[in-house]
Amino acid sequence: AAHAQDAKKVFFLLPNTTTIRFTSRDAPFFVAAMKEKAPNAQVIVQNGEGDPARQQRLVEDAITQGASVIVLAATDANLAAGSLKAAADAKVPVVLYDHDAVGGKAEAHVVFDSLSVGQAQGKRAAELINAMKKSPVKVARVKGNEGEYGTGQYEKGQNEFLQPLIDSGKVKVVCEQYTQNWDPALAQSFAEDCLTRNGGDVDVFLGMNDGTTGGSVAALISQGAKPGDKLVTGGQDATVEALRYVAQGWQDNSVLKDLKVEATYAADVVASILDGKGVPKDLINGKVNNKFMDVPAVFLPVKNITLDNLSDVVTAGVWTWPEICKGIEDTEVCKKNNK
Amino acid sequence: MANSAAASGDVKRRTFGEVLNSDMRALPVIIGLVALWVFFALQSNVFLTPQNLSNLLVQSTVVGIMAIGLMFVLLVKEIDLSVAAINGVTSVLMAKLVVDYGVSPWLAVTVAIVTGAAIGSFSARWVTFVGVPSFVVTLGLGLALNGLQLVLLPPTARYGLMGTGIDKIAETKISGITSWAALVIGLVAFAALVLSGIARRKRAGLEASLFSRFVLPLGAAAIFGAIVVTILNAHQGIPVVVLIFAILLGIGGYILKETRFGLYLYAVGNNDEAARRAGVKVARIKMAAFAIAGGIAALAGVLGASRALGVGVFSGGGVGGGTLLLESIAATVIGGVSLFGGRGSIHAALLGALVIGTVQNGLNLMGVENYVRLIVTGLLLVLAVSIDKLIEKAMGQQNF
Amino acid sequence: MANSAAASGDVKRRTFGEVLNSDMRALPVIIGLVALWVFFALQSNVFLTPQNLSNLLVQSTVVGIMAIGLMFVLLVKEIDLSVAAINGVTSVLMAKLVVDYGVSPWLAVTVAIVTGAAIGSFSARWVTFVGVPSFVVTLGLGLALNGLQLVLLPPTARYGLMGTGIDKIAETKISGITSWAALVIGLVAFAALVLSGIARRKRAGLEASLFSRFVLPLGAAAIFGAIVVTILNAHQGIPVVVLIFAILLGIGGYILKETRFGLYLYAVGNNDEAARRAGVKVARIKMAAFAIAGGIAALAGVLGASRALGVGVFSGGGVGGGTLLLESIAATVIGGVSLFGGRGSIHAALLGALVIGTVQNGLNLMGVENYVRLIVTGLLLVLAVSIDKLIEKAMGQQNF
Amino acid sequence: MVKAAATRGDVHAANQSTPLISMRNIRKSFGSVHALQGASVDVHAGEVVALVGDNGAGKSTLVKIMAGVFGFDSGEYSIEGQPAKIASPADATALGIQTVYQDLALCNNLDAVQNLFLGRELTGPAWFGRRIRRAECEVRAREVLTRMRLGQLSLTRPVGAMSGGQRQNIAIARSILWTPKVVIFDEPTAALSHSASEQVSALVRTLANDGLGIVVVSHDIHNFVVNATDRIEVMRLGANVASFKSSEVTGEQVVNAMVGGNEAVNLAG
Amino acid sequence: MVKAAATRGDVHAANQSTPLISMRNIRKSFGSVHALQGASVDVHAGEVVALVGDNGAGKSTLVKIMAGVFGFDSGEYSIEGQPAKIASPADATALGIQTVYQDLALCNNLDAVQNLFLGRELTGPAWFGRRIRRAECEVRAREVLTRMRLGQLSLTRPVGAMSGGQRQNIAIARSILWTPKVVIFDEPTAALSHSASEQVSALVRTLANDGLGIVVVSHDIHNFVVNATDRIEVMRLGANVASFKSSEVTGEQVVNAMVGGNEAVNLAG
Ligand SMILES: Nc1ncnc2c1ncn2[C@@H]1O[C@H](COP(=O)(O)OP(=O)(O)OP(=O)(O)O)[C@@H](O)[C@H]1O
Ligand SMILES: Nc1ncnc2c1ncn2[C@@H]1O[C@H](COP(=O)(O)OP(=O)(O)OP(=O)(O)O)[C@@H](O)[C@H]1O
Ligand SMILES: [Mg+2]
Ligand SMILES: [Mg+2]
Repeated sequence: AAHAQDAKKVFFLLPNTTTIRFTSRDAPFFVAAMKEKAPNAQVIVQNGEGDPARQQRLVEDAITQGASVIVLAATDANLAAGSLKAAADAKVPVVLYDHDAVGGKAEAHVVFDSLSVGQAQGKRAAELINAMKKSPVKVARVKGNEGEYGTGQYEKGQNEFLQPLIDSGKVKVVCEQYTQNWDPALAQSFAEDCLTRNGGDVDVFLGMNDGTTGGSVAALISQGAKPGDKLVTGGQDATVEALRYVAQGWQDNSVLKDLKVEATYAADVVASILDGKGVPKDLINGKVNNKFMDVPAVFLPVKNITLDNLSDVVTAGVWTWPEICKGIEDTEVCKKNNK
Repeated sequence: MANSAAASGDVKRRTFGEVLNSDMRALPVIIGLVALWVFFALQSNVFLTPQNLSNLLVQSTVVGIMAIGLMFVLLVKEIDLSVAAINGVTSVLMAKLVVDYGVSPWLAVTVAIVTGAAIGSFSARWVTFVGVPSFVVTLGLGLALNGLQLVLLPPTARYGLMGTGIDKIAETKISGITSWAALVIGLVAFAALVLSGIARRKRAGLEASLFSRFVLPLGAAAIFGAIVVTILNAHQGIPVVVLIFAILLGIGGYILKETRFGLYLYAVGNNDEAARRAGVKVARIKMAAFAIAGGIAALAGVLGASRALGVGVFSGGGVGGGTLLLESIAATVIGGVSLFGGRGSIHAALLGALVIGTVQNGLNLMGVENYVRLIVTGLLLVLAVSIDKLIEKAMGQQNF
Repeated sequence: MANSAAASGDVKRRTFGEVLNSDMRALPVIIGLVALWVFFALQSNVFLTPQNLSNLLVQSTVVGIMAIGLMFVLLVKEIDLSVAAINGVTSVLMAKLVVDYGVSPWLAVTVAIVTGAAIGSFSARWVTFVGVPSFVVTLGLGLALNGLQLVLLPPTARYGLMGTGIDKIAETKISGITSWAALVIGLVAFAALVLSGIARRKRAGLEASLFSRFVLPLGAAAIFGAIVVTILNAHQGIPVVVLIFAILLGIGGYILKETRFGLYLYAVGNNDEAARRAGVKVARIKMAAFAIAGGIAALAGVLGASRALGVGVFSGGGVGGGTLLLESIAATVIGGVSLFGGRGSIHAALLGALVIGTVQNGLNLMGVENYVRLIVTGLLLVLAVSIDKLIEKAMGQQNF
Repeated sequence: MVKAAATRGDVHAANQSTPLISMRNIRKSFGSVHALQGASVDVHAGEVVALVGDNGAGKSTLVKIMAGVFGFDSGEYSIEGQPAKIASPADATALGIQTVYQDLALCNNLDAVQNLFLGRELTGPAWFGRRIRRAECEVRAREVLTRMRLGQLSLTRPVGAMSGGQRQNIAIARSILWTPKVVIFDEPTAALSHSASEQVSALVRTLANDGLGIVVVSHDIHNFVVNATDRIEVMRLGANVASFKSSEVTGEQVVNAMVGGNEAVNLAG
Repeated sequence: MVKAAATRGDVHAANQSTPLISMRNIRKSFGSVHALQGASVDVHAGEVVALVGDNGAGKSTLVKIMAGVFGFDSGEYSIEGQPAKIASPADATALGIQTVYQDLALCNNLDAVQNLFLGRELTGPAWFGRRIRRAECEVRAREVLTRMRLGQLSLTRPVGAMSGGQRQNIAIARSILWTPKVVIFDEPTAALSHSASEQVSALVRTLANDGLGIVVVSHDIHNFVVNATDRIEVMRLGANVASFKSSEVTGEQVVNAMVGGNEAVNLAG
């Protein structure tokens, strides 16, 4: 279709549809922020659907269409170098969004530090475990998709807190498994089988995102457990479902990454590049080595949401109380807040 | 007519191979399955616990139920790559009706199943009228349905089903006297069917050995059923999803073995031109097969949603059908259904799903590394089926 | 012998339908493809730019090349679900050799291709000796290879290929006089083949119309080739990967249409018992078909790795084969290869891959929402093939 | 071959009644192959019509059009004087036309009983899923097979595992299982043993005497065609070239007409 | 049927030489079906042996064992006095045994030329991928077909689109394309027109006169078997029940032996 010839095109390339936050939240936030910061730019959102080869085609097609900036949330950090090279060859600046992209040139990286997400998960888990009288505490680790950059960083962050406990004998990891494609159904089967394997003697399910923790919760329910019987921790993304579990006591926490903040910062960077001013120096607070260069990074803070600070989610405008409390109106926290 | 020796010897002098070929066609796959069980029992001492066997059964149901439906399509020499997408989109539709519109769970589930069947019959019409291979039609339709699924989902991308009533399906287990009553009802229905057939044969003056036709199969069913019920009761009872699976297997078996429609499926799959010349409405049979696959996929979607306590982008295996699609097809093929039509019986769905479920469950219990899990899964799948084939070969069976 | 009118009228009085049936069997799919192009050209003004058409071609090559290999397997009525896994594991192997062991790219690529072929022939042996359906063997083997791929990868889960020489494959484009020389060489080879055939016919005293057998096809090839080269030169030249694709198409076409092995593929696919009775070594033919599919999958893996400048867990589509597997099979089927063996020609790989590539590229250019994209992709795939079938039907063709 | 004992139907009388089947000037092409270029045939009740011709003359094609397997390009096809409304083999069966196809058209994975009853199973009520009344089917099948002296044939083995003749016998048995008006046999005795062939020719005569119209395609001119049929239609190149009363013709004359001897005048284009 | 003009080979003389093919006491079961229960047959050079029997007697099974399609359970199979090493049809072909199968065994998607040469194509050099010399094949095919008076048969249409007789003709042509030692015909004329059958019986005699050994399975006892063969082996229930010299027997006697008349004594269990 013939759009205004002079409108600069910004392509926001999402990694997949399975991590739903990208389509349902990041994209609208980014579009809205761009409308404000660079009203003349045209934002086109596309999705790699979990296929790195497909995302590379998207990058190439974006270049063909005369992209001014590409905002890339790589489908697979390890297979993004070809995309980065195509953009570099065509002199189209790339801003990395959230996901890493290894092996090529990028202008900036706007990211919730995956490592700090893992650290937040690990720290919370360690606190809870230390509070338990039992020793050793039996932990099942339901990890993310093997080989993904994020999975590696979350694990590293978690281990910073977990490893000492393991070494001291306070924690015994009884099951450990990657979850193909983060598929909650697989996480559920795995959690069920872990319970079986240990005769029900599992104290903690440590996930990596709300899909894997949700799978663990469903497993507990299917095995007839009650809220609070077992500790489910290590959520991430603060999905509404996970928050409901938190409210009900099935799950302890979920790391909130305020996507609006991330999208807004990304829009700032992009707008500045579009204006020909390059990456705004004041936003840069670190760097990420992607094996090609040190990419200037905009690291964003993360916050762990538990029952105690559930309202932070509402304050940040991520969800409203009615959204969270739908179907669980009779929980304490909802009775208190959802009027 | 020559070779009367052979012809009249049909009942009395059946070799082991012959027996295998007909009634007990399932035996080799069962041996493969038992081999897997022995392997995992040696590897993990919880494998044979009632709790685990109960889990294993439940974990195999969604794929098993999908496989029942797919069988109908494979029997007529077609394929349906959209079953996983149907599973996903109808479960989301069901959840939407329940959550957003407050429709009663019963009605919502019915709507989902009818929608699934309608989608299936739509693919069939395209296949039979336009002549596009079903592989292409259902591949395309599946993608379109994946898209539709995204449209149906709310901005939160998920409908939670806890407390909606749908969650009760996966939660409920029947135990104690009720569970035994269920078994008895099943056995009585089976016995009544078999006996009515035998009575008819007797009345018609045909041979009808009460032992081989009635006592043996009923006894086997009773013993097998009793074992399963005992094991399940030792955990928490018969999960409703397992009961549904069992009922579907029963109905499916009846349709395939006893009814005219079942016969037509085999006829069309073997030689659709011959079936057409004999007056079988081939297009209609295919349409029914696809509709059944679609409706059953929708039901499996409901059960899956109930188990996962919600629906989302992942329901139905995600874009392209993912593992769910592949496992459903694999289950039927492992169970002995031919991709080239006209061959396979209902136990394929059960056995195939159990083989897949066993390998996954067993490896989870062993707690092996991810790469080991992949390698072993692959090899065990092939080996389980190879045992089947090697036994068949040793028995010198001929297939048509 | 009766019906001489029909028999001797074979050459002179061919109806349009007949022509379609043989030499120009590709025409309906091409019409479907052109319809897609017109649609997208109307939707996006960059669709027909040389840059985009060049992209489209390159984007279609990996799937197209995989499809060439798969065709061989589908022709003999088997299926290979492990091609994507072979693609992945061999590309990782290749990268490991280059990066970790400093092996020369040429050698590493050769090793990858040979490994791919070896894996393929291993599946074939299992299929033909044990009698396990290829669906199961290759499904299991594919998973095992996915596991192996994880083992081969370093802890970082990635091998970067920039600066290793492998990256040159995807980077290099030949333009100007060289590109035209390539076209001329191709045309000369084609002409030589056709002419030698005609000369033989003349010598044997058989009918051999120079016009319909030589001038027409060569002219068409020359015009088509010239257009493609012009377009590609208007961007940056002929990408080497496209050239490789073209060469493989040429060789594949030669094998299928002209050689004994090609003929055996069709014979085995249609009636393997008849082929066996005629003395064809069916097991060996199947083994060769799987080996070719495996080797070509490995080559496609190398090209994919070169394009992505690295390999990782997701090389080869990830666990289960993902989109790559499905698109490769879909391309062959869309191009007209039958899943039931014995039917299809080489252009299927090109046209099928182009249909899929076009739909994706076109929708990317339109920048539609994700769910719209899925829905439209699904529908366009079905429609493109439906056009094909409807034309066939209108022409009253008969297939065997 | 022993000539059928029963007297033949009166050919002339039959010809004056409305024919059960009447095909006029049927044309049919497969792509460039013009299989039928104006073929005609009438079948009256109580009459056995032989359809003869060289290989590829179009006999099977004509038979398949009669049976509703193929449509035709032009011409007229009427049944009992009415234009035939036959769009599928099922329609033909419903009108009482049964066919034994040259390629038999059996389902190899089904057994004899299932093949015999295919499309016309005896079944239970719809609410019970139309359960097949296997016992009744078996009894009935056994009756028909016994009538054809095939009492020993296995009813439970898949027909794909049977010999060529056994399969052909099953195809023949299928056509007479119900009481049709017209039975079309396309080379019914090709794979049959001598004694089985005699059974079949006796059967053909019995059926005709029962008032059925019979069409037989056969290459056995000297025995079967000349002796056991009433009328002979000779086809060449997709059209009729001659028509004889069987009683007034010798095998040689028929063969000459088939291959284009002198007495066959109206050769098709 | 016109009796073949050529003189018959001397049966006695032939019987004293080493037989080309000798099968003794062959047994073969398919599951519970005992298709062969001790069948024997000898074939000498220059001799035409007829194999007759009721439908399902085991003729085709015996033929398929000869041709290497099936293995056998017990018994002896020797070729020119040596134990036959035949594990596949390819081995039999290599030893000069050609077979026309009852089910023809053609590939429907290939054309006549491709079917005729299947497994034995004339090809170019290996380094060039064994390109098929289509022109030579076509010329050669045309020759053979002309010899069988089938000059008009389309060489480029898939055989799946051909009539039953045309297909059978192609299967026969295939068996004589090369110069074999033994040709086995399993009901070669079943689908053939009268004149085409006569061609085939002439062909059979010509081949025998050229010194080949011929086995013919046929149900055409009265014409073909009695008149055009040298020796007749009668099978029943998977075993030989009688053996005749064709010149010393009438059709009735053969038929009686087939169905178990009095003169057939050694009935198989
Ligand atoms: N593949 C098979 N599996 C099982 N049984 C078979 C198979 N092939 C043949 N039979 C059985 O073996 C017996 C002999 O069959 P065969 O085909 O040899 O008979 P035949 O003498 O050639 O008969 P016809 O004259 O009808 O061709 C028959 O009872 C037949 O049903
Ligand atoms: N499906 C088809 N497609 C194309 N051509 C066909 C088809 N069926 C038959 N033909 C051709 O039509 C002509 C007539 O075939 P038909 O089968 O009617 O002959 P026929 O008289 O029955 O011969 P036969 O005695 O050999 O059985 C033949 O030339 C045949 O090759
Ligand atoms: Mg015919
Ligand atoms: Mg036979």
